[in-house]
This record gives sequence, C-alpha cells and structure tokens, in this order.
Amino acid sequence: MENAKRFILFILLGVVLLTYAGCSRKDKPSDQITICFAFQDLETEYWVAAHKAITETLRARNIRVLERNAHQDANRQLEQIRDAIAQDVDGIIMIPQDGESAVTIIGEANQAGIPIGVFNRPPADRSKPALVVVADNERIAEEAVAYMAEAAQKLNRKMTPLILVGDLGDQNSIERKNGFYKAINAHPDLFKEPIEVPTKWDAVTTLANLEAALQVEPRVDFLFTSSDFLYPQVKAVLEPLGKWKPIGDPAHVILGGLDGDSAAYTLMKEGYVDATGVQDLFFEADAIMEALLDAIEKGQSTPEKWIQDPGFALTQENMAEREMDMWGYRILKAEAGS
Amino acid sequence: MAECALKIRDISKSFFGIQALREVNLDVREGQTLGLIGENGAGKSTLMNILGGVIALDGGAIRLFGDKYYPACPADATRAGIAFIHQELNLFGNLSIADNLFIDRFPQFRRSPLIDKRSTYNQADVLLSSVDLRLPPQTPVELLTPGEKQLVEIAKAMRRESRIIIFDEPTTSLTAAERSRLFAIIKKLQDQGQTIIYISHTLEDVLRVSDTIAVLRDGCLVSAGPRDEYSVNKMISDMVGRKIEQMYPTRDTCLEAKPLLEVQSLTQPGIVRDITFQLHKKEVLGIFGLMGSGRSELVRIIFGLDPFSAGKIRLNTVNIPKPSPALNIRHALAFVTENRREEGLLMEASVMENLNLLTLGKCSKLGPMGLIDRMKTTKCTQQMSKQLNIKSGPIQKHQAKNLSGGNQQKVVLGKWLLTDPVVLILDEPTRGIDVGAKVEIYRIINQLAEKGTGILYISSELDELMGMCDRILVMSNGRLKAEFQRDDYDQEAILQAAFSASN
Amino acid sequence: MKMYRILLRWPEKVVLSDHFVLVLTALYFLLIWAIYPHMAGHRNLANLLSNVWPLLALVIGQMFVLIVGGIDLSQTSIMAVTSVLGAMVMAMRFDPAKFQHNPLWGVIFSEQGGWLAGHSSAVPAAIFVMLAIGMGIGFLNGLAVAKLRMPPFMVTLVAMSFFSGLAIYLTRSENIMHLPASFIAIGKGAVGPIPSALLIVVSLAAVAFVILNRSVLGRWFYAVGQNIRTASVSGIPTDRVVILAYVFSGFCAGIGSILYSARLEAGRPTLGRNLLLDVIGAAVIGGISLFGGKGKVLWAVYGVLFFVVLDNSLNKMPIEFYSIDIIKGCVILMAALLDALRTRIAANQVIAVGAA
Amino acid sequence: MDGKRKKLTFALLNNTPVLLFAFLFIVFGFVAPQSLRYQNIENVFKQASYVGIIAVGMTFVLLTGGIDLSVGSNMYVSAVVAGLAMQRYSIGPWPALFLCLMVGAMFGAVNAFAVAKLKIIPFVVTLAMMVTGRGIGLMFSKSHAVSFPDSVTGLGSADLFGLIPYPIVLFAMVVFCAWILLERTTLGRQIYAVGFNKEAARKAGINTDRALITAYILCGVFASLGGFISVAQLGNVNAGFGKGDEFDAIAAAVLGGVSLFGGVGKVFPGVVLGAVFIQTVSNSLVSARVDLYLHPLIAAGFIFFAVFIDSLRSTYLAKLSRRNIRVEE
Repeated sequence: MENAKRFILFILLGVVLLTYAGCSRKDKPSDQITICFAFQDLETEYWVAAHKAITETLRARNIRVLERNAHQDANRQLEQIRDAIAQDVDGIIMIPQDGESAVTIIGEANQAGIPIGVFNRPPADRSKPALVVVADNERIAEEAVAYMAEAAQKLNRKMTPLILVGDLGDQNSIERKNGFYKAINAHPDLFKEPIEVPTKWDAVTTLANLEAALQVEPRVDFLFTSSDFLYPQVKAVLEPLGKWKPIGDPAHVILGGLDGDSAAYTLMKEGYVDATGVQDLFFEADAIMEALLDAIEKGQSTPEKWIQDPGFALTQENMAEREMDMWGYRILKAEAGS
Repeated sequence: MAECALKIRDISKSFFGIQALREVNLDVREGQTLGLIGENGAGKSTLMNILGGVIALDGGAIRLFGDKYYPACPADATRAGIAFIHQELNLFGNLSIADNLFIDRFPQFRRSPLIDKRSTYNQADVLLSSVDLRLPPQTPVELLTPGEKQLVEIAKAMRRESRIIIFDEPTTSLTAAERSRLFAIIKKLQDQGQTIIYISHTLEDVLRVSDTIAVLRDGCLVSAGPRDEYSVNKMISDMVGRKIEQMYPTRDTCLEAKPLLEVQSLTQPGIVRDITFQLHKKEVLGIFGLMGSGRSELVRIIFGLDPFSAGKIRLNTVNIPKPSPALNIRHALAFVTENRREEGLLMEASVMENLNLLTLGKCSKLGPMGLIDRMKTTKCTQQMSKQLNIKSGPIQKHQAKNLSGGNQQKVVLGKWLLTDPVVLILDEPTRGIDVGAKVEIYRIINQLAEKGTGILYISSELDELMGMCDRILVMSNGRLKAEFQRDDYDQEAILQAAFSASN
Repeated sequence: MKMYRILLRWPEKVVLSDHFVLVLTALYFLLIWAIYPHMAGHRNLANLLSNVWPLLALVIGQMFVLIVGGIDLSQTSIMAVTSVLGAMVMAMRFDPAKFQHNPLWGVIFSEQGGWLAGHSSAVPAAIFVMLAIGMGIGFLNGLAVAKLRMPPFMVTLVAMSFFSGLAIYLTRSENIMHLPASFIAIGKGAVGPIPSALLIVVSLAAVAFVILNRSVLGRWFYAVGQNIRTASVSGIPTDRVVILAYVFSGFCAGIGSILYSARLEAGRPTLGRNLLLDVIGAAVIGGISLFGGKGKVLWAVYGVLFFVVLDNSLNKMPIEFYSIDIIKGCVILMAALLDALRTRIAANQVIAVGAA
Repeated sequence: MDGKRKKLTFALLNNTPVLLFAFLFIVFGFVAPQSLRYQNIENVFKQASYVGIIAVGMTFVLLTGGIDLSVGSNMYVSAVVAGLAMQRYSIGPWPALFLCLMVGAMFGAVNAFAVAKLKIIPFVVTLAMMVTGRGIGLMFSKSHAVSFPDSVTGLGSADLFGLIPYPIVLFAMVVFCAWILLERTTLGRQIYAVGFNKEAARKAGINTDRALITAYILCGVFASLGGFISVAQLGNVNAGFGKGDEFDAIAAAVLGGVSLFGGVGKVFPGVVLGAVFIQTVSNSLVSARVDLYLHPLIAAGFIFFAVFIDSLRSTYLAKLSRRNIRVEE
C-alpha cells in the first residue's frame, strides 16, 4: 500500500518536473529555417562523409537540422518524413532506401508543398518534381572496370574475375553489378565466367564468403568490390594467400572498387588498387544544398532539377591530374592539414 | 538430553489485518518427532514459512537449540540447520541426483573453485545408500518416480547434517510400498536421534511416526501432547472443532445391471495387458495398485490420452474405436486426473474460467463454436460453485492458483460435473487435501453415484477405497490381478494381490 | 491525512489497472507536447494515427501466437512475400529493363503488367492472394510447431530467412511499381472522414476482440497458452488451435502488407525488414506475455500507441541521429521499469485480497 | 536382441548432431568437392569461431531462461571503443583487448542489474539496450568506420605455432572455460538450477541473483571478445557491425540443443556444432557457386531440417527413456 503511494508520487513528481523543464525552454525563433535530413542508414563512408558535410554546412548557416535515420526501412522513412512535414519544415533532403519509395515520398512532399531534395539515389521515375543529385553508378562502375580490363589485357592471359555484390535489396549495388558486367562482357575472350560473392553490405559476410570463394577458385586475379568500404576485408583475405601485392608483382590481383573514399585513395597511392569509381561527394552535397536553399528562398514549393554528378573512374593512369577531384583525397588532406 | 531443539514463544503473524497466527507456543524436544496437523488455513504453512525464513514474524520469539533465531531468507534457515522437505519437491529435474544433493555446496578440490567429481559421486553414493536408494548418482532427476525424488530430498537434508528436518506432506504422491520405505527411513533417522517435524493430512501416518502431536486451528494452538493421548477421531475433532461422525458416507447400493463402461482385453505393450472389466450404473468401482502398476496409465488410455494396440472400449453401449478426449467428453465421460496442477487446472485463470472450460459449447450462442453466453455461464458456474461449496473470492476474478488444495480439487471436479457425466473417472481425487475437504468430496461422489453415475475410483489409499467402493479391482504389472466385492474386503488380501510379482 | 488518501485513490486505481501503459503514453505525450507544441496539431495527430494502424494489425496477429505460447518471427517476411506476389497479380506495367531476366517474366507478368492487370477483379484478386498466401505461410509455421513439435522460435526464424530470401528471389531485388490507383487508395484514401486503413484495422481489432473475449475459440487460445496439458485433457483440439493462431498471425501480416504496400505504392521484397522488433516490443510493452496465456487486444493497442508516440516524438527532436537511438532505448527501459514496479505493487495487493 | 537394437537407436539418436554433420559433408562433398579440403574446413572453423564465442555467452543467458538481444550492439560499442583508443591514444593491442572486454562486461552488467535487481523482463531490457548501445557506439564513431592497426589484424590471420589460426585457439579456450565453469563449478550447476526453476533455486539456498548476474556479464564479455576477434579478421569496424548477430548466436545455441526456456543445453559439443553447422552451410553454398538469390532459401532449408531432426530426436528419446524406467521396476 505504502509502496503504491510512493510510486504514484514519484511518477507525478517526475511529470511535473519534466513539464516545467519543457515549458521553461524558449520557443525557436520563427525566422530560423528548418531542414529535415532523412537518410536510410549510414552504411558506407560515402554517406557518412556526405552526412557530415551536409549537417555541418547547414548548421554553420544557422539552419535547424532534424536528422532522421530510417534504419534501412522505407516505411519508417516515409513515417519520418510525414512527421517532418507535419512539423512544417522548410525543406527536406533525403537519401532514400530505394528509387521506388523515393517516388512515393516525393509525392508526399509535393502534396504538402515542401521542396524536397534527393541525394545520391535517384527516384525510379521522374513523374514527380524534386531536386535530384545523382551519380550514374552503372556508368562509373563500368568505367572503372573497363580500366581494370585494359590493365588485364596487358597480362596476356585469361583472367578469373570476381565481384563482391552489395546487398541484393539495394538499387545502387544492382546498378554497380550491371556496370561491372557491361565492362566484362565487352571482352568475351579475356574473362572466364565471373564469380559472384554476396556481401549483404556486411563486413563479416564479405570476409567469410570471399574466403570460401577463394578456397574454391584460388586463381582469382581480378577483383571488383561494389563499395570501397570493403577493402579491409579484401586485404584480410588476400594477404594470407600471398595475393596482396602491389601492381607489377606477378601475384598482383587487379583491384577496383567504387565510392572514392580515403582508404581507397591510400591503397591506390600505395599501388594495390588499380582503379576506383569516384562520385564527387562535395559537389553532390553542395549542389543539393544550394538548390534546396535557393528554392526555399524563392518560395518554390515543388522545384524540379536533375543534377548529374559526372563522376569518373580514378585510375593509376589519371591519378596525378585527377586526384584533386576525389573526395577521399580531400578529406585526407583536410585531416592532415588540421 | 531432553533439551529443547525448538522453542516457539507467542508467535503472531497477520497479513493485512487478517490474523494468521495468534500467540502460538510450541516446543520440540531434541531427538523427538512432532506431528503437526490442522486444516488448510489453520496456520501450518505460515508457521513453517516463518521457520523457513520465507516470511518475517510480527511478534514473539524463536529459539533454536537455545540460540535466538530470526531467519531473513531461506538460506539463513538452511544455514541454521533447518531442512524442508516440501510438498512440491524443490528438485531440479534437469540436473543429476548428485548435482541436486550438492547444489548449494559441492565438494571441491582443495583451494580451487573446481568441483571434485569423484568425491561428489562417492559422497552421493554413501548418502543414497543411507536412504536406501540404489541408483547411480549421475541419473537425471526427471527420470525418477515421485517416491525416489522424496528420498533424494531426504538425502539432501542428511547431507547438510540438518538439526531439524521438516516433512511437509511427504506421502501425497507415494505408493504404499514407497510410503513404507519412507517410514523405514524416518525410523532410522529417529533412531539416530534426529529431530523431526512431520506435517500431514494423513492422520494415521502422523500417529505412526510422531512422539508428540500439536493441532492448529484458525491460527491458534488448540492442543498439544504426547501421542498416546490422541486417536484419529480426537485429532479430527480438534482440527475441525466439531466431531465428524463418519468419514465415508453410507449409500444404498442397488446396482443396476446396465454397464456404462466396458473394457475388453485392452492391451498396450509395456503398459497394460489384457484388461477386461465392466462399470455399472450407480457403481463406484475402485482400482488399487502400486505406482507403476499401470492403473493411471489404464485410465489415460481409456480417456484417449495415450494409444493402445488391441482391445475394445464401449461407453454407454457405444463402441469407441479411436478414443480421444473430445470424443469421450461428447459421450459424457469425465476424467479427473491425478495431478491437478499440471493437467487439471489453468492456474492463472479464474475459478469461473476453469469451471466452464468444458461447457463453453453448451453455453454459447450461434452454435458450439460461437459466442459465449455470459449470463448463462455465470449462472451455471455460480450454481456449481455453491453446490460444491467452493471457498473463494468472486469466482470471476479469483485465480485458481490462490485456492487451497481442497478447493482446487473441487474446481476440477465441478468442471467435469458441469458436463453431466455418465461415467466419471477419478484418479487420486483426495491427494494432499485436508480432512474437511476430503469428507466433502466423498459426499459429492456418493451423491453422484446415487443419481446413477458410474464412477471409476483410483487411489493409493486402501482405506479410502474400502470405504467408498462397491467393488475393488487390483492391478499389478499392467494386469488385473484380483477383484473384491464389498463383502469380501480384506486389507491383507488386497495388498498381497497388489504386491504379487509378475505372473 | 484523509484528504491525501482520497486524492490518491483515483491515481492508485489507474496505476494498478490494465490501462497503465496508456496512462504512461498519455503522460509522455503531454510532456512532449509541452516542449513541441505541434505535437498535438491535427496534422501530426493524423500522422501519428496513420502510423498506428498497420503496426497494430501486425501486433494483433503476433498477440494470438504469443497467447498460445509461441512466437512469430516470420511476420515481416510474410509481408515481403505477399507484397511482391500481390503486386505481381495487379501491377499495371513492368519495366522490362528491370524484370526481363526474371524467371517469371512472361509467365505471370510481362510488360503489359501483372497476371490480372487492368482487369476489374485485379485488386480484389490481389488482396485475396496476399491474405491467402499469408495464411498459407502461417499454416506451415503452425504445422511445424503443432504437429512436428519443433520450437516456435526456430521454426519462424527459419521461415523468416526463407521467405524474405524468396521475396528477393522472386523479383530479383526489384521493387514493383505502377500499382492500380484503387489499391493505393487503401493506404491513403478515406471513406467519408474516416481513413480506410483505420476502418480495416479497427474492424480487425474488433474481430480479434470478439474472438478472444466472447467466443469459445478465444477461451481455447488462452487455455492452450496457459496449460497445454490441461487443455488437451479437457478435449480441446490443441494442435488445431495452435495452427489457427499462426494462420491468424499470417492473415494479419497479410493485412499489414496490404496497408504498407499501398502506402509505399509498390510491391517490395524488403518490406518491413527491420520492423520485427518493433512488433514484438510493442506487444511485450503492452503487457502480452512471451510465455503464453496472457494478452488482450487493448494491451496490443496500448503497446503500439506507446511505440508510435515514442517514434513520433523522437522525430521532433533536432538532435544527432545517434542521440535518438540512445533516448529511445532509455525511454523503453524506463517504461519497462515502471511497469515492473507496478506489477510488484499489484502482486502485493493480490496477496492482501487473497488473505482477506 | 531387442535390447541391442534399443541401445543402437539410443546411440544413434544421442549423436544426431554428428550424423547431421556427416550428412552435410557428404552432400557438399558431391556438389562441391573443394569444400572438403583441409584448408576449407579450417576456414569454416575460423569463421565460425566468433559467432561460436558469442553463442557460448548467449548459452549462459539462455540457460537462466533469459535472452540477450543486445550482443550485436555490445560487439559494436566495445570494438569501437577499443579501436578509437588504439587510434587516439595509441595503446597496444593487449590493453585494447582488455578495454574491449571491460566495456563488454559493463554492458552485460547493465543488463544483469536490470534483470536481476530491477526484475524487468530480459527481452525488453536487452531490446532497449540493443537500441541504446547502437546509439552509444555511433556517438563514439560518428558512424565512421574505425580501423584497427596491423598489430591486431595480424593476430586475426596468424596461426599459433604456424598450425592453428588464433581465432580457433581462442574459440577452443572459451569453450573449454565455459565447459569447466558450467560443468565443474558450483556456480555453473547453480545456473542450470536457476534456469530450471528460479523459485525452487531460491528456496534451495542458491543466490539466484549471483547466478543471473554472472550469466549476463559473461554473455557481455564473450560478446565483446567475439567482436574483437571478428574485427581482428575484418580489419575495421563499420557502422553495421554486429547487426543481426544476436539471431545468429541464438540460432547456433538452439541448434546445439540449448532450450529457450532455460536449464537445458551443453556448450560442448552442442553449441560448437551449432555454430559450425551454420557456417558450413553458408560456406559450402559459396563453394558450390549456387545462385546468390538461392543462398538464403537453401540455408534455411538445411537449418529447418536440422531443427526437425532434433525435435524428432528429443520426443523419441523422451519416450524411450520413460519406458526404460518401467522395465527396470
């Protein structure tokens, strides 16, 4: 009995205190712009860096940022953005789970008259107006693999290619896989049937499956990873087998990836990686922010703009002149500078 | 030598204003056995819970071998040398006998935390042989019979060199043979000078083992004294507060020839062999047998819980080729199982929900699978609860687990009675319930028989069977060994038949 | 002293009643409202409620399985499979670039759309297929649990990985767009002022309520969960009851799948990928026991409300994404702690009543 | 004759996990003969070692009748803390390992406190800790990948005496310690007792809180150790590290015969076989170059089969042993 009373008092007291604390806070100044930044999850270094660039830049401009992590659930993302809309945000930037859900969510924003920007993963169709910045994953992958194939041709032997496939539920990984195949199929005589290794965008799975695959087919000498963030696992598997060798060594495995992060830059510099597809992070982040803020300023409710990140394949050949365009390199520089 | 092992002075305990114990004084002399009796709710378990450190006392003092004794938790009681052998055994079925014996303190290698397996097994062997249990100590406890588990509990108490051993209803799940084995062990303990408190509803047993007897009623000590001053009748009248003239009510036995249940050559290899009998209208037919003789297994097969390979079962002149509980219930067969906790009740559910579990279909709108007619079920169940004199709070809310054993058993009985059974199978219906409730249940059974229900009555209490039944069948080793009519009842002959070895 | 006692009687009743989780949720809501005024704005409330319905459908299904002492981890993968198959029946158009390498291309769908594309019965047929498949998978789960005596956790865990794999296999990772407008209306449309999702799920809840509280079958579910041996001695067809619980869970997953697919306007092989712990978490927070025999439709509603209000409130906070996770976990823990305290107090009171 | 047959059936049923393995090996021996090479088998064990270690920790909690959903987040937090400590304060690999285990133990201690002292249901406690833990980990890492120095990753791929890879050695050591603890110490036996019936355990004078707390803390420690070993092989910790591993660990333990209701199960050989079984299936599928989309379907089929056989076995064994008792009487 006595317990029950104490318990109730405890709750009531807590509520009163918290309410008081809540009420005593100042209201946000009404002129401050609020932007909702919703992302599906920060799986790769690319998105981590983008997240950092976007939120820091916005906050530096005295813009209120609502960050929303959808934990790879399109539905949750839809709910989050609806909540943001109900909260009268001024604009939305999102990294959608996939192109299809992006279309639905853009529709929601359009209906509410709030400008929306889609970052790095394009909506499945252009039926609804939005600001989109996107890199052509398929083309960038194809370019990188094409360079790797060129390098392979010089070796004058039949190559055994292997691709680390990303999560099968993710559009970008499917596009990258398609790009890989386009480049491979351009050289029908050079390559054997490629080995596909599932990674589910998970390091542990990658390690286990890559190890198993190399056990079966130890002659693999051409390896493309669908994302740069898996290089440490590639190294962990290749090194004990004596296949982690720089370019020029007869045991060298021709290596390539996509993203362009700082680890990839370091590995290219050290001569382990032949080529990597680069999306221009800072360009994309700036482009989407500028476009969105511009739309907010002009009072456009459903702005439409399709911004293409040219992207390119950074190769050993063009490294000297183009490394400046690689975001991983710039982050490394910035860290070294600070 | 005649020092007081346990001295209880003016102990009181109340729960939320209800006085459970009122200034109880009790002495147990060292080396003696105290028989403690009382109806459910008389305060026995409260007293024992205080001794066991489960609850704290409100007032009074306890001295254990002269020292003040205020246990704060069960571990304190154990440390002070009090061992409980509970009604629901506190054994761990997933562990071996040896593990159970030493669970709070294993023999260890010197100065290491590791268990010395060899010495554990050796010591366990010694303990087991001292309670006359010849099993390897590695045997998992879940494979033991209830009697063997009881012996393991005693061995555990002996291992701790307990100064007082408290037996709380130790014989409820034991067969006659196991019971005599238990008494032999208790005798052995008494000879060694062990102090014992023995609690039971089986008054004959209490008389048999105790040196002194104490009776509790409504939280007060009613009487106490040496055994010679007591008889079963005096014990009952002290407990109940009035005289019970007759344990087993009389009944006109005018059997009708109509067989309600016919079993013909029922066989299931390894369980029962070639069982044939008939149960008539208005008849109470007893089945006596030791644990493992196949008596409970037989009725489980009849009720369709276990399979059989050959034989025929006819219920109310209808052939039942493939019995199942649902089918049997449809043919008005009822079965009160031996373990009400595991198979009789939904402990979490209310009394009402337990009572109407079987008759939901009868009290429903829109067909037997439709909606429950609440008015009707409430009426039916309340009537039944009144008829059986079930003591509980509001039956819609009172959970079955908060009832006393006797009332729980009445709920199980009431649940089946609501189906208007033609044949009622009772497996140990009075196990572990107090005298008052027993008498009530006997009366209910008699009323049913008089109304024409055929009753198949299984019990390990021979007295009870002889008091209640018109006919007794004796089973041993899965076979029917003998049949006794009421006029030829002879305790020795029945026991002999039950003990007779195979063939 | 007397005043104090009278003052306390009402809250005491609330704390000890079934509706404690609702009270907690309401208090939490008020607290957040004080900080973020638009919390109670009608648009936000509409949003909040629209998030309740599909989740509630799943939790109600889960509850049936929990009541019979099982667990259904496969609900979300049932959603994925049914979402994809339903879309294959009714989608208006398939993009050949994405689907022409699919093994089912030209078999049940083609560029002209799904199996029944454009046909007037397409949407009802698709809904029928989704519910039937959901119930079918539930039936398989139930069969394995009841007849083969396999542990529910493992059965449904395996089913989870199998059917989510199957959903991805069927579409080769692609989402199926171009669903008919009448289907999408289920997720967004309204009948008069009442959203159709509300209509569907509230009627589902009402049916579940009637089954559990008023019907013979409902009592059987509880009996099986509380003590399966007593239930079988009492002539209850326990196997069938268990199977039925899983079938119902599958059915509810089908409903959830319809609502979520309609909202997202696509058949998605990854639908509800990370929803599972929300479903079970909501059920458990609501007070439904993982050990069987205990659960009420109202409790499911409260559990879902709690989770949805929690998520909604976190969406208001302008803080870093990781802080949101930390706060979410702490709030769940606090709610559980309060509930544990409450149970202990309630247990004491029962002893008092019992002794009286 | 009959007795002999019964004995044989008994022996067969008691060893079904082993038989199942034999079956698995034969199937994949035909489909992908390469998978039977020594090197590959060593790989399977190496890859299984980290899930195995977590499963061993999980076993302790499952034995008490609880569940720990937070091991995945625990792995992430402890690995991130260790990794950052090595990066920023350049501490050596051994202090880092110690730090990692301490974080794991603290994580476990929070679970233990909430379960044993505050008496909250384990499912909710560990669910909340799973969410909170991930958040705390991300707070430290800011979602960046944290890479481990070569001094650690070297250990991941190195062999003890050039023979056995370190992860396998550690796995064996963990299994041995857990086995000793559970089978040969009083506390271990008490954990079984608590899982069987907590109330009875309390009445028998067992300190149930101590048993519970030990179980949860050990689960935390083993989770962080498993995480560390995994990172030593991977080279870095990504934001998704450990996600979903709780289900793998539970699946491995349950496949190995551990009951989710507490009190039943053995670390050796049960849990070890469970962990290796799962890894063997996925490894063999890659070896056999099966269509990626079919992997989860086939793996689920194998696990279903294993669970099915196991449940057949336990019902049948229960029947057999019950009858045996009758015969002895």
